[in-house]
Amino acid sequence: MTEILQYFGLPVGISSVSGRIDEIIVIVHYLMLVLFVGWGIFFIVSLIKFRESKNKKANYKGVESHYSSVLEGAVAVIEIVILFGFAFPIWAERVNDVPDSRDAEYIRVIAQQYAWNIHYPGADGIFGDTKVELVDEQDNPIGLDRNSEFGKDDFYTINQMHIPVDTKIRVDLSSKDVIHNFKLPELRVSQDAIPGMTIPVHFTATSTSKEFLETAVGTKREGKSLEIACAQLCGLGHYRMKGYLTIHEQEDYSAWLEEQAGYLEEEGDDWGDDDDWGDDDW
Amino acid sequence: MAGNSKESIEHHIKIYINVFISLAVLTVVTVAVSYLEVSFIEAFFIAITVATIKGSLVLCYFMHLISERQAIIWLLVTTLVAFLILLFIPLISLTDQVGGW
Amino acid sequence: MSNIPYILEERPDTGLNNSKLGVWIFLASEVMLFGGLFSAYVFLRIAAPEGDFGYWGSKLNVPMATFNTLLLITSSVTMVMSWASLKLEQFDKYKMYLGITILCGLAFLVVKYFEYTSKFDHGIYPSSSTFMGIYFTLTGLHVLHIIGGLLVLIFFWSKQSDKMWNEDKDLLANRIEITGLYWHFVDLVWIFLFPILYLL
Amino acid sequence: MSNDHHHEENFIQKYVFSVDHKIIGLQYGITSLLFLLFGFMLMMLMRYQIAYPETVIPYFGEWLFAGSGGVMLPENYNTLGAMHGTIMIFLGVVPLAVGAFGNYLVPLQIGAPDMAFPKLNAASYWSYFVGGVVMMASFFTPEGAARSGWTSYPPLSIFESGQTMWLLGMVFLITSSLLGSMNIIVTIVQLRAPGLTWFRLPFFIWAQLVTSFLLILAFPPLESAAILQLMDRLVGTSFFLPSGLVYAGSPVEAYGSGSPLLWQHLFWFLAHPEVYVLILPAIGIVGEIIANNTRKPLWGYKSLVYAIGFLGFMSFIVWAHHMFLTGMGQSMSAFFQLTTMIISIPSVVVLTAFFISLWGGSIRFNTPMLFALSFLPMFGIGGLTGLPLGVAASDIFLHDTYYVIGHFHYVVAPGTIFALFAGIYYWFPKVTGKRMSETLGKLHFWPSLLFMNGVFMPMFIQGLAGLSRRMYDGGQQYAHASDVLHWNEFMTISAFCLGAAQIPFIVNLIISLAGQKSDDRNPWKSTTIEWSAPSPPLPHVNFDSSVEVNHGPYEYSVPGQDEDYCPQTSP
Repeated sequence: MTEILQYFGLPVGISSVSGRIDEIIVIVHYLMLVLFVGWGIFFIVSLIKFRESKNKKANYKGVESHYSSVLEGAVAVIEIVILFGFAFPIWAERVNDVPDSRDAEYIRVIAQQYAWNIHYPGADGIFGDTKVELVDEQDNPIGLDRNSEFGKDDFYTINQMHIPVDTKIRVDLSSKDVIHNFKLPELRVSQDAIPGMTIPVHFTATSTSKEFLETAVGTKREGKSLEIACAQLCGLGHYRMKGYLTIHEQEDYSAWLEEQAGYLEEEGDDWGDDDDWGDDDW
Repeated sequence: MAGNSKESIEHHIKIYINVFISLAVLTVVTVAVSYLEVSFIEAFFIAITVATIKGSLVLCYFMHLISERQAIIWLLVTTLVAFLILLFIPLISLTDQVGGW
Repeated sequence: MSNIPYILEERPDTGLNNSKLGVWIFLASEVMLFGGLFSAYVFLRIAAPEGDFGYWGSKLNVPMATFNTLLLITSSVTMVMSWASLKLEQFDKYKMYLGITILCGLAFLVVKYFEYTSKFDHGIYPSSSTFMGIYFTLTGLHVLHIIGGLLVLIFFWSKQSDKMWNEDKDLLANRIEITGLYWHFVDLVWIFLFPILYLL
Repeated sequence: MSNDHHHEENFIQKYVFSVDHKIIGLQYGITSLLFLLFGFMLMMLMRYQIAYPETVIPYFGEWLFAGSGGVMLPENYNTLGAMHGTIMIFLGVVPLAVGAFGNYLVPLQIGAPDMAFPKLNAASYWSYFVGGVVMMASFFTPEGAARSGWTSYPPLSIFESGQTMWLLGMVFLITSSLLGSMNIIVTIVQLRAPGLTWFRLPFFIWAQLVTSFLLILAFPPLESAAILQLMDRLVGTSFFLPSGLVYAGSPVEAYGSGSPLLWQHLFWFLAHPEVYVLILPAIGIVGEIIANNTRKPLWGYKSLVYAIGFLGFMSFIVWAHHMFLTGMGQSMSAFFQLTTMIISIPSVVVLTAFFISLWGGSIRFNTPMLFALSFLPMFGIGGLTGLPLGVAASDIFLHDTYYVIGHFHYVVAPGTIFALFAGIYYWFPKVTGKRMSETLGKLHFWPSLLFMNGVFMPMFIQGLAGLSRRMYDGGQQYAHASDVLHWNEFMTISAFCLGAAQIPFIVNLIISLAGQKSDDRNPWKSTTIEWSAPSPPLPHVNFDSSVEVNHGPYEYSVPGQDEDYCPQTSP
């Protein structure tokens, strides 16, 4: 039943929650449609039936039955069902069932004006310390302390997020400067990145980028892969604050991780090669 | 307010003096308590209670709320409700926040 | 405009005159104005590291603030006495009590001035800590209210009041009652500001 | 009603610094209509940029954006966005709905000679005027006007330029609203004509009363928030800044424990009731016009009154549904979803009552009625599309997309603004003693209806595609937007046509003003009290005979009477 909204622009959903979120969007739209069509029919019939030329004298009392209260009651009941049956459980799962690092691929995302810094913990699975004093927009945008206990094998990318398919992903979201919003439209993930706070987001992708691209063949979207969008006004470059999301098969993901670890050994702290700043026009 | 005759005003003046003395005493009390070694929670409740009593005295007697019309009382109750909403909902949101500060 | 009803006399079904209802509505909005700042204070206090507010709060001068509290309470009682004197048709007493009210208000400002400058002398500014920020904001807004009130009080203490007294005694009494409500409200705000800023 | 204190007034006293509620109402009306037009023009520039990103804007570009050869820059776009919102809401719709309609009609509809505090009334207008001047002046300062959105979320609003003037302007606008609404409440409570009991009040008066209470209680916290933000910007406090931030490559000095969320709470504590401030006067106007043009009482008058009272109260406890994505936990989100769903019920009650009012009527289709009728389905769309945004789970996807823009514009533009147009057409004969042209009115209505939907309907499609709002290039960067971007051109053309559709209205105003005056006090054969006054009502006293009320507000087509209406003042 969610396909109907895809005619109205909703992108194909490829995460474990997208089905349920689409479902609730559709249900609410059906409720809206029923109400609107109901009102609309009543409206048009009234206008035609009681136009001045046809009905010279108005009826002082008008409608005397109180079926409208039934309508209002019905709307209330449906809304309660939507809330308790669908909305609350989805939200509970979203905020309460955050997996910890053993159960999930653990990634940090640090938003800053017009770029997404993706911080991976490396082989030890634990993030090294980050410090404001170490922040250097050129060489160390997240202020990673290489000398801290777990910091040696950490690596980060800019605007390039890689995740494995069918695996729980936990993203700890924070921001360096202003409020951003980390949005993965196709995965139905969206969360504000608020300065001073670290907010966990979790999701599981259900198809790889490659599989997703195949669904887009023949549409206007053909050849355009997944992206990280910023969905909160964050300044002048808000419109071009775009990251790229690649969903790999598990083995490809492991290979990618190894490749990154390899760069770390070769080049030390220099990560310039892997940066992708999108349309680089500044 | 009701009763603006000479006698009632003179009666009021006595009340004003008494209220003034109570306010002064309560001020001294609340300052004295703050020098005692009490826990923050206790100090908080004492201070807020004393302030509420003082505030009520000013409201009821100086501002004549005690003999004021229903309409004014309702207006203030509505305002108080709005104020409590404004005070507590952001606070509760602090305790129900995903992720740390 | 002379044709507007219930400027002084009470409307029978509501039991109020216009200006009294008006000033209470105004005070309701003032409650929400300070309410927003109180809410911010509590929010920031809870979000702050433990003891931070208490530490900075201990830098404030409690004796000075206590004295200020007493000044405002005194000004409040003299305010209401000046209104009662008008009702008793004792115009000289009215002027005396109103004069004391004004003096207390001015003294409050002087004490506040010394409080502020001693903070600045010690290098403490609104930007020194969250507590100091909210302290200066709350007391600053309160001081603005005192200044506004004083201007009105001085107006009603000036020659203008003699003129009003001769022309329309009820109007003057009504104006003083309204001004009094505002002045008591400013006192009321201070009654809550004093413990939360200085004592806790 | 003697007027012995009045000596001859010169032009300035009479028309500029007037204390007559009618003149002040007209001042409000003219100023706010000009602001609406101006805000609309800002929007047209933005829509041009969205449809044809980074191209030279024809005719005006070289003049407006000289520094960039006629191409709009991101800072221009963000400024236009923030100022469009601010101007439309705080300088356009609220002053028109509350300042102009409230001021002009409230005393007339309750049979009062003026507002309770005429001088405060003038002060309210001039405070609004100063606020407007400050906002306008901010365009010409070196910093430029605000560019952090009308919501002014910190920390962006603290770092970005132009915000200080915005905050100062807001302080004036808030003061103006407070004075105005205080005046309206006292007027309604105190100055009702003899016999005008609470449940004989026209529905419009109830709407104004609830609106004024919302303004009184909800606006001051924004004023305190504005003061805090000013402190952050000017004095160096950090109420809204946490520690450890790095802005543009250098660490931000902040002593920590400030929170951007504090602003959002204080802001939305105002801004959600503000939505009802925008819509309630409109509902009031529509109720009046529907009762008059169906020639029958408003259906469920009492339940309508209770519904808007309940709406007003509930509007104070739904605000955090704007903040679902700020990391809100389960109980908070459940509470706010529940209150949001509860508040939808009285809205359904109001809309349903209006629809049922049509049944059994003798419906006349004049211009005010057309606007009022179209309000119903348009507001219906606006209200209904609020549902998926109020449910947190669907809001995850729709938050901050064009879906939101479509939703609230349906409420405010074809909703409120259509109702305000209806009001202008309806009460114009009372204000001037002249009628507006029906032909031009219909020429205004039908294209407006068409193009309004042309502008806003595609926004739902774009929103469902996940396209974010506030994008300088309209979202061209993003892959997920590629399916829906082609709508932009259509919407932009609709917007320009919508602009053109307002020309008949302006022409109509001018032609009608120059037209013949009629002696008919009550051209619509209406029941409410304002129609028993001369047109225009007498300066400072309004009525030429004493007003006494004997009937309810909507005694149309009373069985057994010859006339199909029975004025409230008739014996």
